Amino acid sequence: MSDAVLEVEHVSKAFPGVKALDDVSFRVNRGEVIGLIGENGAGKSTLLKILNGVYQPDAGAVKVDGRPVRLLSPRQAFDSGIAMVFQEQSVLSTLTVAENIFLGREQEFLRWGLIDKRRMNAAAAVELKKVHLDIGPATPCARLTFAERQMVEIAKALSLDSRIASDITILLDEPTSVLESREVELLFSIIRDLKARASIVFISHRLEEVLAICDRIYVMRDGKVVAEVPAAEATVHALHTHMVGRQLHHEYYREQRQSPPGDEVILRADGLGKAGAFRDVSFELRAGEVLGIAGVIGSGREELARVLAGHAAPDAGALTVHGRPVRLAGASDAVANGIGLVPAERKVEGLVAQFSVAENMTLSALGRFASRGVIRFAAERAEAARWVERLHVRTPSTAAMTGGLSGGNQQKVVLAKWRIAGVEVLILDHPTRGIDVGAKEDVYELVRDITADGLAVILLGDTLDEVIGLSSRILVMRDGAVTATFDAPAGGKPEQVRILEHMV
Amino acid sequence: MARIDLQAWLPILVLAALVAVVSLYDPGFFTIANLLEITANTMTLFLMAAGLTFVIMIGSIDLSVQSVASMASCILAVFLPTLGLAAIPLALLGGVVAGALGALISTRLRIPTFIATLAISGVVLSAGFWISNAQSIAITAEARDAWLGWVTGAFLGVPNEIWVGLVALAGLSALLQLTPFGRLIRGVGAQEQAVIASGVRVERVKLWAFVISGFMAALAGVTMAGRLGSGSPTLANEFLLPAVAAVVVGGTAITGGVGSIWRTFVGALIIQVVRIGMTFMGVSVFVQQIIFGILLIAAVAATMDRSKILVVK
Amino acid sequence: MAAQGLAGRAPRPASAMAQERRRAAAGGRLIEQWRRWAPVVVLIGLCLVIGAFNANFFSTGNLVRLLNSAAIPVVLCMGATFVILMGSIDLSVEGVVALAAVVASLLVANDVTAIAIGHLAIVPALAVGAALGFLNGWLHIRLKTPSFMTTLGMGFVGLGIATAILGGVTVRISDQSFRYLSLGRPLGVPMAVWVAALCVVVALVIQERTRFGRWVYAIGADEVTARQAGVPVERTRILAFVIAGVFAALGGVLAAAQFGQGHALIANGRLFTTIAAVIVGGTALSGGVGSVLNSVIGVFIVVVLANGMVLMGIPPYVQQGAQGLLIIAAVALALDRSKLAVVK
Amino acid sequence: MTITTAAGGIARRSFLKGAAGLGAAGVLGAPFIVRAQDATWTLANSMRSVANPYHATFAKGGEEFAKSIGATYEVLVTEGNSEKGIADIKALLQRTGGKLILNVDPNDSPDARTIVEEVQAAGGFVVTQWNKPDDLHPWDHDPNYVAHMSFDGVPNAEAVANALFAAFGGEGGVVALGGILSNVPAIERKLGLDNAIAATGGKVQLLDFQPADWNEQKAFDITQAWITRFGDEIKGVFAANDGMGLGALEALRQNGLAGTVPVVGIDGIDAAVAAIEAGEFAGTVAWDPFWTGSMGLAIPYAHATGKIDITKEPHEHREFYGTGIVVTKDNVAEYKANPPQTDFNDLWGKATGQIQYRSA
Repeated sequence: MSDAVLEVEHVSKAFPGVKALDDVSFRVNRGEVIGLIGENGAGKSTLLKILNGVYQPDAGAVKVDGRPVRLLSPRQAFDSGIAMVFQEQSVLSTLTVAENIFLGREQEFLRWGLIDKRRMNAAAAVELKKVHLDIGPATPCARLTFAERQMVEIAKALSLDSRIASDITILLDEPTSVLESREVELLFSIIRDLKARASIVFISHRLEEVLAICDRIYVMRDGKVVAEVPAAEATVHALHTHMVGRQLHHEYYREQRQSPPGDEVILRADGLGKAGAFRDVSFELRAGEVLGIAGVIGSGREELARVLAGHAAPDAGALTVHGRPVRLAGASDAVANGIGLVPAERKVEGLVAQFSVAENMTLSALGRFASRGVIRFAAERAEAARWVERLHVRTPSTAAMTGGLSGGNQQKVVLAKWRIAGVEVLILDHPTRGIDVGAKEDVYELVRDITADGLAVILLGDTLDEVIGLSSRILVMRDGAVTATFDAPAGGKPEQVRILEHMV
Repeated sequence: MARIDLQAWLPILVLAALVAVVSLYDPGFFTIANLLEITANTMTLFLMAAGLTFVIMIGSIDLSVQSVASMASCILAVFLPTLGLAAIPLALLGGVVAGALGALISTRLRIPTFIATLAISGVVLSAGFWISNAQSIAITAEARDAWLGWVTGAFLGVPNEIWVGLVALAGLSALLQLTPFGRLIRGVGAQEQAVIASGVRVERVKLWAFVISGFMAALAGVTMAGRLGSGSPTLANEFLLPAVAAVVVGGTAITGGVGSIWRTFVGALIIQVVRIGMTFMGVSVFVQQIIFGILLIAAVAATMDRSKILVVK
Repeated sequence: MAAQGLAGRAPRPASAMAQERRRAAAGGRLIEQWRRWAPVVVLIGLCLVIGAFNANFFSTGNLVRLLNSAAIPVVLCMGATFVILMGSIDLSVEGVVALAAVVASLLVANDVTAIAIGHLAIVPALAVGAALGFLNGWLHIRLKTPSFMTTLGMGFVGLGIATAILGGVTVRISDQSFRYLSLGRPLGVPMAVWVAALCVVVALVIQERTRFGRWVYAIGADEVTARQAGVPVERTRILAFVIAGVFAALGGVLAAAQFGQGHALIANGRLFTTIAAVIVGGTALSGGVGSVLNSVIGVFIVVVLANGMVLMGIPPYVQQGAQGLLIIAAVALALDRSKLAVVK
Repeated sequence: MTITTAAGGIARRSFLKGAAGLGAAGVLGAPFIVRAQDATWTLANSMRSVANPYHATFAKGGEEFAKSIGATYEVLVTEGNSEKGIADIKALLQRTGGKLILNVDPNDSPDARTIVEEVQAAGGFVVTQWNKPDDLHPWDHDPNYVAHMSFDGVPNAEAVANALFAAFGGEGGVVALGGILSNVPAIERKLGLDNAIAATGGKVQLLDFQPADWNEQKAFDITQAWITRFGDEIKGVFAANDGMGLGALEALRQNGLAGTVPVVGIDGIDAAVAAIEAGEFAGTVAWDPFWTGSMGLAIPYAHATGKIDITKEPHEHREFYGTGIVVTKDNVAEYKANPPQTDFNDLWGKATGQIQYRSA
């Protein structure tokens, strides 16, 4: 009987307009540590969601110990031996370590309907020993550091060991992104001695760590598994080339329309810093320029974007707009100084789903569309119509509910909002996330239109390729520090590989 | 504009059904005189609920409206003899201050509005007792006719209270539908983070919502004092929960975002027709509260717009 | 352009970011620690102020009397806490207390009905509480109506049924053994206080030692994660309202025993004091944070204040305002505001 | 279940006819709907709520009188909300086309003016109880405003206060529980107590006065605090109504003082009378709500049917005090033996003098 613990066979999954997974197959044998790498948008997160029972595959099957299993919920996946350790923690801080480990599975410790805390803590202690976490099982998780919480989640996975028949596979999603090197060493030593108990799938951007810990590595790109490489023979460079595949042609990113930056500095940052997120970030942003920021989770670029948009306050450094120093106490200050944020979560911070297209577009400049206290609806409709036409927004009318539009069109409404508000600096936080491939090109076209109109753009690209393609200058960040700066003029774009070296 | 679906017309259908049921039982109910009478009696409840609509539409709640109305009636009764007409704006100012206090405590100290306004209602109640020296103060007939005619009189055969209610309905609806403030109220209720991220000073929107709620509660108090010819620190007792019910039964979601003033106007009439209807139909006094409770839950279930709410707490 | 091989590089130096994060977390824990004790500090502060004004505030007699006044509110708060911990709210407490008091007083020896089943009467009274509680939870889940409105409606229904059963008459209880529930003084402490203490213990066991108790915290913290871990969210929600109903009914029984009579207005004014006590005790209205012990502290803050204001001779109509200001102060101190992105 | 079916459900006659839809209520609750033989006049009593014993007996009195003459009788409740009280009365006037005889205990004194004006406009007849503005008089609204019945809170409170002082030997401190501060009866009864205390020439002092808003739970908590504050200085407890008195009594009982520290209340509800028999209450004032409930309808009915012409009656028949019977342990046995009888025809038998107005 093959000792494959977990198999994914010809799994495909499509969403409207995008094929997230295209005939993916891979195997995890007992006691093996498998690496799974790939750029953002390569399909890794969709695959994990299928293994975790959040999504169901359109085709193909998932097998545990050779038997096909139907995974309809995270709990079903867990009970079948597939344990997920999330990027953004699923440990509940209001409960203790032991309670988190056995959440939803407390029957085992019931005596006359009451939880026998002593037995549960003892059982939890057994699991904690396996991960060398010398923390009392009764400690409330609110007091644990990120790394300690991660260990609790791994312990939770290991608690399946003696409790279910099938073997256990633990999926670690970006486990080391916010760990100190000492904590990474600890995690690796634990993974090594877990081999006897469970097999591991290690998903990470940190290629040298993947090489250091994994037995075999699958590389994914554009929803397909493009390579399966034994770790012994692999090098970081080889992995990079697999990950990158052909460089998308210049036309895709409208490179020819990349205008040289103007000479007037709109926004300057000097030694910007925020405890626990990033420090000593400096740059100048000129009109018509696209400043790309490359970095993986934990690099601090998301927190930087929030500070620049006024959503969070920096601890150190200064920001100047047109030479005037500014302090952004809130989003309203940023907008007043001409800085707008196109957020990663459109539906939460981007727009109001119940508002019409016109109402969303004028939200940031409502004052201009009212005279003597009453909204000038005609003027508002006209302005909205102008931008719907200019940005090719596919909507039945400017009165249509924004919630009903596709992701791409909603993004265009957000962009129109800031253009109407007359901002000079636009911060694009993963602007093409959750947008189908066709609409992505529209967004790239818009970025070019924006810079052509003299605005400056700060881009947190979804993929490295996108950052390179769109940006005129690229800041590379890792662990909260700017590790390199590259010029990326049209026709002189830097190699992805050279940026990756400073990024991961 | 948004397509008119059953959801939007439901409150009016419910009201019509209730009026039909009561009229079937007693035709005397369905006369112009009586319908005017009932509408006039509903206006004080509507005025308070109309102000409350703004607060509920941003997903908050104002538990101080009852005490504010009573305090306003005391201010009116105490100062009418000396200040004359100026007593009315003074009473309304009292409501504005109470509303602003509730908003500031909630936004500055970041305390949920349920608790902030519960505390403010205690403070306002004390103020009412202090101003009225803990007793009800009569408003002389002359003072009533001189300055409160707009409440007690009639015009074109219609009691003035209805005109006051209609003016409030028109004014507040215009404020909600036509002004930037009204749009922001809907925005904050539907998706507050997006409105904040768009650069809007949301604290200011909330402050104005509570100021309007305080103002309207005080106006309700002044109208009540005009009708009853006196002010008292407990004049508006038992008004808070019916006012909240009127807003929600009208179809404004308790979780915010969806709603309008005319819905509250219909909601207030529904509450009144249910309560008065039961008297008309001779429903035993003992059963009225049971029916009122059941109808409240049924009306909320019927008028709720569930498409928006993922987790109902 | 040969890329230098990365494999050989030593793992990254200890990054400054992780250390800063660790320090920030430690600082956060200190504030978190202090916030948990804020209600106790407020209570002690209050006692000291009142004690300074009137020394016999600290007399054993007064402490027993405080316990006695706090007994019924504590029982009501035990139930209300579980509902608020889940982020919901129960406004039906006055209706349930009234109905349970009326049912209990009609079933013990009384001057209206011939029935007299003594202490057994407590069981049907609690059953009534459980039934109304179940309706609260079930309707809230099935109709997807907010708990605010569902329980508000159910409160009216409870009051209505209590009024209807009695038809306006007040039931006077003549069964002295039933009244022992309030009048008895084992070890010099009123029976109602022992019952309330038992309720606290039971609530604590439910909160700490039962699956339901832990699931309430899980749902209050993050309902989606709880559901994914296999927590039966709907069943837990309904059970929380049932438990709140039972505790409220027990409060009704104690009220009937205390006043030796049952009528529909017996719980008048208890709703907002119960919720204020739970919140002042430190349990967050948004759920996930707090415990039944916090609520006990909250009740004593409210009761001690009311008692103290009489002791200090504060003029009657200032008392309402003073209670309002204290609520604001206590909640402002206890509330953990860091994680509240949006305060509604 | 949408709202419309619920409303439709109500229309089913059977559900309405039964006074209370609930089986249990049918057994215990007196169905207050009496269908008419004499169809001309509808009789109605309006009061705060039917959940307290005083008002329940008031409603019962009205019902018995209506039965005696076979007229339709209904009960209206304000639930403490002035607006609702007035709106219900207007609705009933509308429904009966003005053919309404109303016996109303207004929620608050200002309500009386609006109610009288409405009844007069509709051509009905009204008798007000307890609360009315001082400048509102039946003879100014002849014949519709038939009479105002009240009980002089001041002398009755004074009398029962004296009964309290007598119970503890006339020397020492007393504490007093008041009704809702702004209610007229509350103000009158406080005045009565103050007069009684003044009359003792300093032998009796008022230790403290706190409002308990007619609520026995508040009375219980306040009394507990008093026991701490004054301890055995308290020689007696004065309560503005029996409900609060009973609350105070239970608080005393918790501290073993029931029976040693006398309590007095006002209203004369059964529980208070029983407490007097048990020696725990020193006294109460029985208003005989059955009498006010029935007489408030009998007098206007007599006028409406032409037996009397109210406009010719002297002022002390238009604004009069009923007889408050001060019940103490001496006369409690006799009071219980023959409870006050009500002769529907003896209209003013128990009237005791015209109402006097003092500057409040």
